[in-house]
Amino acid sequence: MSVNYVDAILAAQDTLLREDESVFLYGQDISRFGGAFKATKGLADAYPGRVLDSPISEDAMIGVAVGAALNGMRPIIEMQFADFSSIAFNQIVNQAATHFFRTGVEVPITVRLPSGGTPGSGPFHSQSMEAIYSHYPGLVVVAPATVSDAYHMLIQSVKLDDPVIYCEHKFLYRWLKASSINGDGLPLGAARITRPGKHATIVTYSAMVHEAVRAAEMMNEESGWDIEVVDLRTVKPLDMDTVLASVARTGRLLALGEAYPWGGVTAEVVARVAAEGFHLLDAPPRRLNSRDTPVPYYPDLWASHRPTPESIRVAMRELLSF
Amino acid sequence: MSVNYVDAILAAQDTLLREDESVFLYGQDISRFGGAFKATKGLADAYPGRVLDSPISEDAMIGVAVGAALNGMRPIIEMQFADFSSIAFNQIVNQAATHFFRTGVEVPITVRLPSGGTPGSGPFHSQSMEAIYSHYPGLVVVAPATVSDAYHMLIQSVKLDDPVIYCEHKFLYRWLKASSINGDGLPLGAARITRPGKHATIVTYSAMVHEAVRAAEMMNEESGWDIEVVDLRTVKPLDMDTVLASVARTGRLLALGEAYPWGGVTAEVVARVAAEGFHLLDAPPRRLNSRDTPVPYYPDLWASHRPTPESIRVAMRELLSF
Amino acid sequence: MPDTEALTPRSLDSVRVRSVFLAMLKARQLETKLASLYKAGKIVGGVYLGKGQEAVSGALGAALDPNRDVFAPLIRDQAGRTAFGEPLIDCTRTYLGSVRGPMRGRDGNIHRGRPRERIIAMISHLGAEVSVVAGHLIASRLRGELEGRVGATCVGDGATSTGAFHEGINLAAVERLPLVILVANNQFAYSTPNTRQFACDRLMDRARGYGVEGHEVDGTDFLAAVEVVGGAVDRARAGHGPQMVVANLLRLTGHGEHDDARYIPDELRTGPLGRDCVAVAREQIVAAGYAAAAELDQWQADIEEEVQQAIAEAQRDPKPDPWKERWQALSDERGLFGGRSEAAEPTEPAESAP
Amino acid sequence: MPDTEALTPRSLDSVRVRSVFLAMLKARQLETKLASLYKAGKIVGGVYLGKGQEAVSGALGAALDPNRDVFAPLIRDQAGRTAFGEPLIDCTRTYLGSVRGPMRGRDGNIHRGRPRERIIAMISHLGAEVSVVAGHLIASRLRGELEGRVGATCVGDGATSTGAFHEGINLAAVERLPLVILVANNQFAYSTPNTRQFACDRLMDRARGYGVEGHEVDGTDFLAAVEVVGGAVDRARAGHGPQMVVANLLRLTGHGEHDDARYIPDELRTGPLGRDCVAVAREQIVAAGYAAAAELDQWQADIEEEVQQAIAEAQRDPKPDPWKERWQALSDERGLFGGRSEAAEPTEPAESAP
Ligand SMILES: Cc1ncc(C[n+]2csc(CCOP(=O)(O)OP(=O)(O)O)c2C)c(N)n1
Ligand SMILES: Cc1ncc(C[n+]2csc(CCOP(=O)(O)OP(=O)(O)O)c2C)c(N)n1
Ligand SMILES: [Mg+2]
Ligand SMILES: [Mg+2]
Repeated sequence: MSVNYVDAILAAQDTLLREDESVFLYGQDISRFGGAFKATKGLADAYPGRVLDSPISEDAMIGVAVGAALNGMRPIIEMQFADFSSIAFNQIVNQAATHFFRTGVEVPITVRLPSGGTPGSGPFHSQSMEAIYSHYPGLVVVAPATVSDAYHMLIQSVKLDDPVIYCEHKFLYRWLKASSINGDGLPLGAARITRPGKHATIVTYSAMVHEAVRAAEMMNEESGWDIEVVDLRTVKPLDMDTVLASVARTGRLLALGEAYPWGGVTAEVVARVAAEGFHLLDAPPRRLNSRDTPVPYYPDLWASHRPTPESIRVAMRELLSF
Repeated sequence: MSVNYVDAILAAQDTLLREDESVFLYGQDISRFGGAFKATKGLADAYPGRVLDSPISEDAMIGVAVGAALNGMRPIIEMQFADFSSIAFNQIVNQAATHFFRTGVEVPITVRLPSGGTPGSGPFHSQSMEAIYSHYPGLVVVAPATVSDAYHMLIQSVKLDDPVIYCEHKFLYRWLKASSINGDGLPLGAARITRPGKHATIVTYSAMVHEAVRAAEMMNEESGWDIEVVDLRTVKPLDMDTVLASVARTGRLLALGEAYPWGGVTAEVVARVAAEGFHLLDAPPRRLNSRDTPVPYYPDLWASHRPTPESIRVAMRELLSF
Repeated sequence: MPDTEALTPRSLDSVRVRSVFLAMLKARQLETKLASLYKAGKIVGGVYLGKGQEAVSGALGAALDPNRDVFAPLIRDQAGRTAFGEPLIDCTRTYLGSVRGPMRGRDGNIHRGRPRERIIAMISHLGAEVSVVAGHLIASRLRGELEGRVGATCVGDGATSTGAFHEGINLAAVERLPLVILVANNQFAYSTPNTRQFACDRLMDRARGYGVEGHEVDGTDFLAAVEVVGGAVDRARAGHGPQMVVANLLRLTGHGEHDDARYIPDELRTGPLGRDCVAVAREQIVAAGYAAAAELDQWQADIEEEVQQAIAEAQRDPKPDPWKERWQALSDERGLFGGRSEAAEPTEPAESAP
Repeated sequence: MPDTEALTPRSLDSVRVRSVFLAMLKARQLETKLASLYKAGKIVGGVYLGKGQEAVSGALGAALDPNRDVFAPLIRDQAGRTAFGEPLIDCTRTYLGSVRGPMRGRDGNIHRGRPRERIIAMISHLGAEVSVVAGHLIASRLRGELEGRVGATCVGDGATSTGAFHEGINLAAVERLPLVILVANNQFAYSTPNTRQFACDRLMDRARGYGVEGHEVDGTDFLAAVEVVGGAVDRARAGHGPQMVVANLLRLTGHGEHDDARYIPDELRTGPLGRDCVAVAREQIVAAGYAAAAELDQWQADIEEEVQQAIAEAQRDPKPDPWKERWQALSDERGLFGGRSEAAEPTEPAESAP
């Protein structure tokens, strides 16, 4: 028996609904239908009245979540695709994110964003929006890369008293499998060293963790390079302790992400390492992101819009040859 | 006779309306009323039918602009405050920004965002959203810091065939005056060295240019430091040539901005200097942004939420003492 | 479902009538002082008054039950807030930036609330509170506590053009929530007249399109306002689903106190919508015998005192000190980092509402 | 303004009737092939069909004038696109990622258009095109060219819940634009039934709330669809402002071809809304003598050929090559940098529509 990434998300919601009466689910087609990706399959029957179909009203969906949170609940909102959260942008960054600072009253909502590209999903069903939400004070933004993290981090997100943007990667849904869900006790906000190494550090998150590990394995086989891969897990706030400790060991940094290149996680990581760990760097830090265009539809274009093990290796070779 | 920053914006729109029949203005209260900040004062009478009041419908306002642009016009949209562009976020980043890449057809719209804080303006009338829009491929994002730039860059923005997010700083509207509007022939996309110096570089934009210059002058008087101030003018795309040339001369970099600290312009500048000009740096690059909270209402809080000449000098002293 | 479900005519409850008028007087008095403080430069940012809208706003606040209902007032709801039980000093403290106010200087003017006491603290973005109140009610329903509860919010004519308003009211209708939406049609959104805001004959025509009950009232007619708004709250409470009340009136001041409102034509000001609902109320109350003129004069004097005190106290209050401020937008950073950060929230606790 | 402005009954123009049906047949045939290609793994991403909605969609496309009107089709508008003049090969090229198609592999399936020829290329976000068409019409008005022009767009029942839809139609009403909005109420938004989407008795009730003329039609009744939709376009063109047409019907397939639509109850499928408008049309056309059965059979055969060719050609077309692609989201980077970048757009020019 194996469990995949989307199963873990389903299981986490099952656990949360079972253990906490204040949890409920709200989103488009999530009730009897089980959601566009089946991440809520069976929950409507198991928890009658607690898994609600919403109209196509993303702005109001987040408003509902905030109102319910102010009235003692811990709603989980499923956006059908991360891209459609652009409609809810105002409610997320201005209503939910500012509320605690303004009033001292917490807004424990979790917004699930099916993120990232898959072949053929095109410009409006492929976006990675973590940079957008991370920019705003008052939000926690997480992006699990493993089956177990998908489970535990969703549970931790819902338990947190602050609004959490939970970025789940659609490419990992069924592609990523584990034999079971394990816990390693890491809290939200802590990064993980996915692959220890000594010659250089790749700092990344979400689906790109797997591309980084693949590139690292290839480089190890090809030429004996030993690359460390750090999985940020939480992109806001960043676990700079783990990142800096890794760069201290390796002296070399590649920040890797699937999102658009201007700003974002890779810029923040590189800027902070440059500022806080300048003396640790033996070479200029590098970044690798998607190309600076919308995400294209055609699978071949899509595949080379985002970083690949090949483009990661090119970047790493330049980093290592410095 | 002197001309202030908001007069320059008014004058630019006057020029554009006069010289180009395809220009029209659309926004809330901009017609007879002349806009919340009087940036369109008198234009409705001077150009009958070409300065239109919109309903309170930011999403539709940008939709209208895109549709009109596809039908041969060059609309200028006034958001009443940058903060309300959060409602138009989807139309800006998904409709306008992607259109040229998807179809090969240009969308020459200009969105004016009255940006930045003023005393008492609070969490929802003070935001600086340049980082949000810069993240998205397909947008040009500008942020003039001077009266003349406010004029010329608005004209250049409207002439550009791509969507431009024009961030105008509300604090500068009436505070910043010039004897007349001068041109220095700089195109969009080019940064300017506002204050030449040799010991360190402050890279900044918009209202912070003036705080940086003030800090630099103080440091010069106090202790003879000679600080170079680079005004980015356009934040996407960045003029890295000018930035790197300055850092090459000074060896030290502070990236300064009024926006929220996670990601954004300062992260992008530092990350790119670290990557592209690592060897030019004699000290770790630094960043100074607003605090990581919503912009507070009370003037004393507001004043210390954003960088000040004092906090800039503290950062610079640390930078110089490295 | 008829748009204009006739509200059962009834002789209005005297306690209700008096409480609405008391809130109106307090609001009018307080706001007059706020305007002076603004002109004297004592308040920065802006001052936004409900002058001319006190009757409907107060009628709504008084019809709600502060012990169980949820209320999201908007820009021009000083009267409604007061009637609902928000202490006057919440207003003055917020305008003056006191750390003892509910917003502790972090937010100002009308952007205040006491979410724990079910007064939502509005954000500026118009229309955004409709769905928040809906969510609050859904939470009550999920816990089986919705019976007998009502949620209410106010919007202006301009806010009806927002997508947020539309999504919120539609969703409330789908869920058949006990939500009362009071649309104060004061003919203008800032400077923009109704003719540039919507094209239907009457905003009330929207109700049928959402499948909610609609009511229309002359907002300058005090007794009608108390009756129609109160009736809508009663119907929501009784399980008839969302209620949309459109009140026609005029804002008797600028959009904010910086605005001379020259764009409002004289015909409107001197016409029936230009009547001052406070003056109308006084006449109606005295005429119908709800209170004697002398008693109302006494109220006025007492209020003067109360308002003066709310201002004086807020002025004396400590103001936020950037050096002592906890610059932290997350509540839970401690939990997130296993104790690395330890500041507690808030530094200076806000006093709670009585 | 009456909601159900009676359209002048008239005997339908034979050319129009025939052209609508021809487009319907082409759409049905093409989409049937697309579904097969999807099942065979030849199309990635998804396939979204208009099966069951061809009558109203085709009626709209045929009522528009491709030489001056602007059209923003949505998910289920293959028939409308075809009737408006979009060549079939635009569809197959977009689904198959040909660089010769209007989207050149950069966008897929239904996200296509020819903005220069006034076919708007929809984004996925529902409701977003309403204001775009409004803006297009405003531009024509500003140039004094609006007279006689119409803009049209389609939405589903689900899209009426979006703020974008609301803001767009309201704005169009304020501007009194010649905009036709066709609401195809196929009873479901993906799996979500009308009962979870809106609470009004009929979506048509929204029209009055926006101050626009409303029309309702049985979307399975071909001749009624041609008449009502055509009539709405005529009224818009004649200066009666925005027109909202609500067509009741059923989607006769899944949301996309990945979806078995089990959530649609059998009663609906076998009830009057489950009628296949293409079959109904054929019967009506033959019965009324617009064409003989044999002629229609010949059309069917000719279309088969045409569709096969559109697919074969798109399959043979070059596909995008990441190495040759101009990875550039700005058109004007040259202007911006005074010539530093020099790539021209596009690398391989799309063929233009006939
Ligand atoms: C989404 C949004 N856009 C713009 C504004 C700026 N704004 C503040 S109040 C106002 C006018 C509101 O008019 P209305 O809703 O009629 O309320 P009134 O002020 O008349 O009470 C505007 C445009 C805003 N607050 N929110
Ligand atoms: C704003 C937005 N939210 C969610 C989606 C995802 N989505 C795509 S189609 C669809 C259902 C649309 O239903 P309807 O408008 O009735 O059109 P139909 O598919 O029935 O033709 C949904 C929810 C979207 N495209 N846009
Ligand atoms: Mg108003
Ligand atoms: Mg539908």
